[in-house]
Amino acid sequence: MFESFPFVSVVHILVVLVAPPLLPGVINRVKAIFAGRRGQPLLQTYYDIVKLIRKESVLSETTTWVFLFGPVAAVSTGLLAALLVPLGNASAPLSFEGDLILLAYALALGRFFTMAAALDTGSAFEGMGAAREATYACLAEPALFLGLIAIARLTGGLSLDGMLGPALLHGWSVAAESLLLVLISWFVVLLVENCRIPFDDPNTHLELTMIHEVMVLDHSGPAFGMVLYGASLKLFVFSALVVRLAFPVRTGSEPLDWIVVLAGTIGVAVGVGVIESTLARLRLTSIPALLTGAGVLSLFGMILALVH
Amino acid sequence: MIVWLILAPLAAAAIAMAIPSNRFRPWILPAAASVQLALVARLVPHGDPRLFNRWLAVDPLSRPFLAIVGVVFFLCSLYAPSYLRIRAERPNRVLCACLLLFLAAMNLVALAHHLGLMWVAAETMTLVTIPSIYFNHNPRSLEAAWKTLVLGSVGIAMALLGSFFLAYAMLEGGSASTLLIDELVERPHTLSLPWLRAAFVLLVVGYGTKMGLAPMHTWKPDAYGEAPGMAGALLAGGMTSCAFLCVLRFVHIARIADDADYASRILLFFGLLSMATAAVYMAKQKDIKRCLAYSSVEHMGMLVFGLGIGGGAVAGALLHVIHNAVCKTGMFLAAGNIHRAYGSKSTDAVRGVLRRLPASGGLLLVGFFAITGSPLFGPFVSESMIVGGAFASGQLAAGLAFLALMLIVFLGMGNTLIHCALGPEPESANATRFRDRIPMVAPVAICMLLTFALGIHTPEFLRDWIDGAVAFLASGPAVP
Amino acid sequence: MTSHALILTSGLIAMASGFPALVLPRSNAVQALTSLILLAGNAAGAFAVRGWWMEGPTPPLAFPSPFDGLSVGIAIDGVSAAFLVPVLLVTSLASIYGLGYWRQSEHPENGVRVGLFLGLLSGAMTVIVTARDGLMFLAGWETMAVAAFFLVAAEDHIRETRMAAWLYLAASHLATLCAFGTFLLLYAINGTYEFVPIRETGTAASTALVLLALVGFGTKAGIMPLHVWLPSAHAQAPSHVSAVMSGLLIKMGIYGLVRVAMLVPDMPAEWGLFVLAIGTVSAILGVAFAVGQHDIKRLLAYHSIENIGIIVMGLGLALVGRSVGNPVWTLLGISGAILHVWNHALFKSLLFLGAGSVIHGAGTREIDRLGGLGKRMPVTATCFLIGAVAICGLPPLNGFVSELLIYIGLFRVATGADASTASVAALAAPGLALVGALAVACFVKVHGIVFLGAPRTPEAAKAHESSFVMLGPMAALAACCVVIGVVPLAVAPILDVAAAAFTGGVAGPASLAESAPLAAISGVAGLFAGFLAAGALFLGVRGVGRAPRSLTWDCGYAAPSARMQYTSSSFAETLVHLFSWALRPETHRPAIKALFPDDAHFESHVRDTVLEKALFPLTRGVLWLFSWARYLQAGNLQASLMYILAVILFLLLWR
Amino acid sequence: MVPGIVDPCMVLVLTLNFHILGTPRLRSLIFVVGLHGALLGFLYPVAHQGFHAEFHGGPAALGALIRLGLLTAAIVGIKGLLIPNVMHRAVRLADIRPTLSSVIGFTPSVLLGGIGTGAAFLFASRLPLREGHEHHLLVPASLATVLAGFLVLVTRREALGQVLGYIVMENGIFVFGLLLIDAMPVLVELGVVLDLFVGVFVMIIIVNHVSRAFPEASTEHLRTLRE
Repeated sequence: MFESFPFVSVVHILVVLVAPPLLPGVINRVKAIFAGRRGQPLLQTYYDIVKLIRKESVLSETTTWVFLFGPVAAVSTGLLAALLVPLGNASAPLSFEGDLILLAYALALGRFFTMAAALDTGSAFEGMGAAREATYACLAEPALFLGLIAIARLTGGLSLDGMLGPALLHGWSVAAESLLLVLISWFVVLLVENCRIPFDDPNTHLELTMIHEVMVLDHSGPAFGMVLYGASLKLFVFSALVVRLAFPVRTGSEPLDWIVVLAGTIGVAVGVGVIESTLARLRLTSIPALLTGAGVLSLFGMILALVH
Repeated sequence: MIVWLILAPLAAAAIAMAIPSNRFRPWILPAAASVQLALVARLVPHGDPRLFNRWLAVDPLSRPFLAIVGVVFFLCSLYAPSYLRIRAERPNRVLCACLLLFLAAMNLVALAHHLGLMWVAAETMTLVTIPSIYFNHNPRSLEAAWKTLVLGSVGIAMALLGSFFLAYAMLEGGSASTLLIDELVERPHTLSLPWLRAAFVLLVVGYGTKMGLAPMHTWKPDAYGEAPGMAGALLAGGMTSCAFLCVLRFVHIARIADDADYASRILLFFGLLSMATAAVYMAKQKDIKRCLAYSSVEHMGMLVFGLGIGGGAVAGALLHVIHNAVCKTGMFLAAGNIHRAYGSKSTDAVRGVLRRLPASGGLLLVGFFAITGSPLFGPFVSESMIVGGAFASGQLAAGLAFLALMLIVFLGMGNTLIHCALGPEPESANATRFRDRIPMVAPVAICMLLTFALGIHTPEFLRDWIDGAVAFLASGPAVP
Repeated sequence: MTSHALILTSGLIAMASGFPALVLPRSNAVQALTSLILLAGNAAGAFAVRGWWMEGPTPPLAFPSPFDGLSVGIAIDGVSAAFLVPVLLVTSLASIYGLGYWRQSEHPENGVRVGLFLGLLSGAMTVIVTARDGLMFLAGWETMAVAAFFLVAAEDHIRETRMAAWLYLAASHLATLCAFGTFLLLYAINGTYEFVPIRETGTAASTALVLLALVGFGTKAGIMPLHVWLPSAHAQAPSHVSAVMSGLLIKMGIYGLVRVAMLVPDMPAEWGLFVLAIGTVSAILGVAFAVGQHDIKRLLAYHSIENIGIIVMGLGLALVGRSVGNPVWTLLGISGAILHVWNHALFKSLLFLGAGSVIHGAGTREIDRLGGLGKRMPVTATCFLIGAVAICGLPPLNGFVSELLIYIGLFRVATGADASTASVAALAAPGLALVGALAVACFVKVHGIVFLGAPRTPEAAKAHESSFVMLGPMAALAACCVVIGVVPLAVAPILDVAAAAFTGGVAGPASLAESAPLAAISGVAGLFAGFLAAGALFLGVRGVGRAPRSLTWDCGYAAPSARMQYTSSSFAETLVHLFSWALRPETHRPAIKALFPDDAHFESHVRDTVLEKALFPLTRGVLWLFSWARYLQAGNLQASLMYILAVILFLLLWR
Repeated sequence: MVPGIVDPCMVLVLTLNFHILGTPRLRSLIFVVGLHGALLGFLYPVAHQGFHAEFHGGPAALGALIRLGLLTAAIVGIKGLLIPNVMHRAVRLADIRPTLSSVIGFTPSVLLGGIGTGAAFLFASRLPLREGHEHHLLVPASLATVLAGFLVLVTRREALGQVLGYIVMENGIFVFGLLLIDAMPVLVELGVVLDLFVGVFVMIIIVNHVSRAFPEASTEHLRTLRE
């Protein structure tokens, strides 16, 4: 019954629309457990978004339309990216040769406008956040692409469907070490792209040290709600990518495949939560070194894939 | 008939000596030049039977050179009256007479069909240029005249010794000794190789001194720098070309004697050395005219380089004689105008030429682009034939070296000229009231137009001349 | 009139466009006439291209050459047409823009000169891309080079401009001589200057030919480390000239490379990989240098180096594909390269025109002295934003399409080739990703600091929007960026034809529409537009646009001043630091000695490393060596005589 | 076939070379250079074998005899008398210092001249010479004289000294010309002499100017035009 394309797509779209805000809740719950607290409800992010949408907003005097375009672009690109990543057994709603590049560039577009919106306020802090976001993205991007090349080389596919599908299973069987390196690297990329510890502490109270949170300081009301939603979408996309890379197995039962992927993303969120609870934030100056390390891991992974 | 090419300027020189008015005397120059042009137009296309026991003749090799001498002298003579009008403070009797004698001597070099006569003419050419270099009668021009005279005379002495060696090579080779070109070409000769080679070295050094090949070039920047722009133009356009004709004659003989490879080696050596020397001394050159002088050294190097390469490059070298002469003449005249307008030829004072002298400055820039080998201009055509000849004959390294040296020369020359041309005018006190005026810009413009026209299209007759000259250079007695 | 004759006429009209103004009185009307003639010429060119498209290949137009028995020719082929389109479009728009930006009444000294040489430059480029032989090509090439020199030197009363113009000219002559050498070698090998492929490769002559072409055309194109002339020339030229130079002139270098690649069909694959590698390096370093700039035009100039690098990557990919006989790689590479030529011509001209508008309105090129211009110059800001998004290669604009083609090609090589070939592509693709991310950083910086936030200086606060003649061309270019980005299939046919011309019909590649997801891009763009509209509608419904206004939140400090905003230098600081091994940033720190220091001053610059650390020292060294040679000619007659003696003795003894 | 008197004369020429190289006194130098020229002028008819043939040939040779005599007189007159006289006048009128100076000193000049002469002999011995020329001193003496003239040109600081060096060099070339008298048409010979005359004459005019512009007439002053 999942064979018919539109239905799968509808499921995919529904999952993409609904599931993402769950992940921050999971992370926070894990952190609370580690801290010995009860913590927020799992669905706190949903409540926050709903509340924000109903609130009035205040805008800075310096801003222009670009400021409001930032959240819109972030959500739109996040949705676009989410439609490109295969989740269940069937292909993603949007799938074509080279869609992996669209994925990366769509997210970059979202980043572009998020940063532009930050600069639109004229605040030194938000500018600082934008600068950091831009800088770390420069280091994360090659790591992502090196991984993509390794996977493409092992699977021979040029669309995410092909690359993260059963062919990858074969890849794991012949070059597991390569894919393992890529997996680690991508997990680091996930952390930095979503501004998690050790790169950024979403809960910090000092604007000077923030990255993502400081960029959205001036947003309020519905726009801020979109920002939160966009951020969770991005986390969801990366989690799904990592899950599909780590677990390309097909169970044969299609509902089970969906459950596996969703459970996997929650598992990733748990992992992020564990890391946030056990690691400290890095000094800003040593972040590039860690990211470069991730890039080198991916590079090794790619070289292994090449010589294989 | 062709003897008039020599007699007419001599007569004009006599008249110039006789005319008392400093103001009207210079007009004898354009008159003589017109006669020259008419004679050239009349004689050159047909050639003329040998005269005086075949000592004088218009042969395929001399045709382009007679034409160059005519054109260059004509353009300079157009410039001369206005120039001398400005320089009314200096008597010009000797200058006018000497320029006309110079014309006669250049014609004689081109016409001489006897190596000894050619040598005499070349020596005369040196001597009569001295007064024009000394025209300004100041210590600097005196120094320049002295150096030119001594170096020129030493060079010409070496050429004489070389001619003797050549004659001895014939004696030693057992053939009847002759310096008549016709006999050399017609009859087979066996020449003694060591003497021939020594002769060739001495002759190239000797006439190369007149051409201004490095390392015999040292007189050139001094003379060109201190002489009036017009005289510099005549030296660079006329005399050096005639000296190249002399070298051509000996290369012809070396080919006849079947020793072309040795000659090529010597010529390539001088060619590349001259270009390199020019490149070195043009860097950071602060004097416009000296810069042009080194450019002349460079182009003389190109000529012998092309000759040394052989093949299609020879035609290129012959064509380049014409292109270089025309373009260089215009540049020297333009530089003369700039010198007049700024009272200086140093880049320290000469700034913003395009603002003060838009026509002269612009034309000088055109000349600069042309002479450095920009496509669209004559020199490009000939240079491409030279380098193309080098590549076609497999001399890849020589061709690439040629291109590299062209680049360095461009950088050096451009650094001097471009920075003079651009920028605001200086507020120096020594600015003169001279500005562009039609009689002194028109000859420059004609030169540049000719250069441009020659770059777009090589006229049929010129092509014939070059082909004829190349064929003549390849001609010789049948090998027994 | 055949289309070949028409295109030549078009070039000649363009070249002649500035000459009437030389004799007419100097006025804005005459300047408009100059533009009008240029437009007429370009319109003729457009008709010629259209005619060629309709009638298909016809024999070239031939003329006698200045050389013996040779003829030179003009013709349009697929590659020519692909380069002609941007040439005709961008020169026209730049000329119109110039009417507002460089008004004769505001620039009485050089208005005519700029018009004259802009026309020459335009016509010369038309000639270059349609020349069918080395001589015609070189004629156009030199006209272009010299015209551009005078354009760069338009404001020659400024010292920096003179230096920039001279540096440009020097580099340009290197390029000309190399091109000269290339075609002479072609002549030596083929016996003709006509563009006939060389059949034997691997000889010294053919190797030299390719190397000379790479250096010469690479210099013109501005491939790192041959780019030294590019930043200062682009910065000092009038902005519409910069637009033409960056958009078109440097592409002539690319055209030369493509043409020479077509002349040497049997290149080994290693050369293609080499080209791919230098393209990647050029792209990465170009954008890295761009990040560190705080002069908006210098910054854009370094982005030209980056984009040229991307184009060269595409070319390298095509060469690899051609060598190994894979038509799809070839197709993706060459069409990616050519489409990026178009795209770069469009968005980079747009950005330079935008920068010109900023300079015109606010009077400075220093990014850090601007700010908040988006409110006072909304159209300029929007157009610039479109250009910025496009140049970063972000969807749904045109830059994404060409980069996508190259990416897919690289991924195909990385997945399909043997390990050694694949490794180059496998490093190039992440390199391109790095370039993209850096470009995003850089253009967020430029757009954010210049147009967003609050004005940093009174001049910026008083900036005015430009006139319609300046905004119109920008809007047109922005529209082109959007159209190509959203409907790439529209340009696929001409890219197919260009690719077929590139391969010379050998193993004619499949069509681009089949080899790349061009239709999908349109679909995605539509979807994305829907998302954006929905989001905007949502915010609109919620009345966010009419929300009350307040101060920017600044951590409780309620008196933010415009000077407290982040600057471009601070924005780029970390990235500059990361690339300091190449950028060698220069900082001037205040020396703080007392407890309460006086006013302090801090500056940082990213100068051109190749120029400052390699070329200038090299030049100084060479000049130092040359200065020793001056002792040989210290005016001493005896010494001169000795040289004569020495050379005679040397030659007599030299066997 | 070269008459026997030529070789002793060549020895004399070589000796004079050394004197020219070694003397700092201007007057003596002018005199010796004149002597040098005159000596060669006298050798001219001696070396002219063609003339001997014609002379024994009969009365038709009378014209040739007159021509030869005039030419000899011209050479001797110009080189031996006119040029020294003009130079002496120049020295007197321009008040030129009566001693010369050398860049490298006079003893090294002579030494170098000696080395040069040796080299000339060596070089000449390796050149193929025509039958009858092998054992004669003409070729080495010519080369040695050219070298000596060059040495004077290169080492003397004073302008007049350089003029004299130039004349010596020309004389050396003339010596070589003696080998070729038969082969060379008279016109060229005349050209040699005339050019020598005109060249030196112009040089002397310039020297006069130089000495007026720069006292001492030393070329050390002529060094403003330089790189």
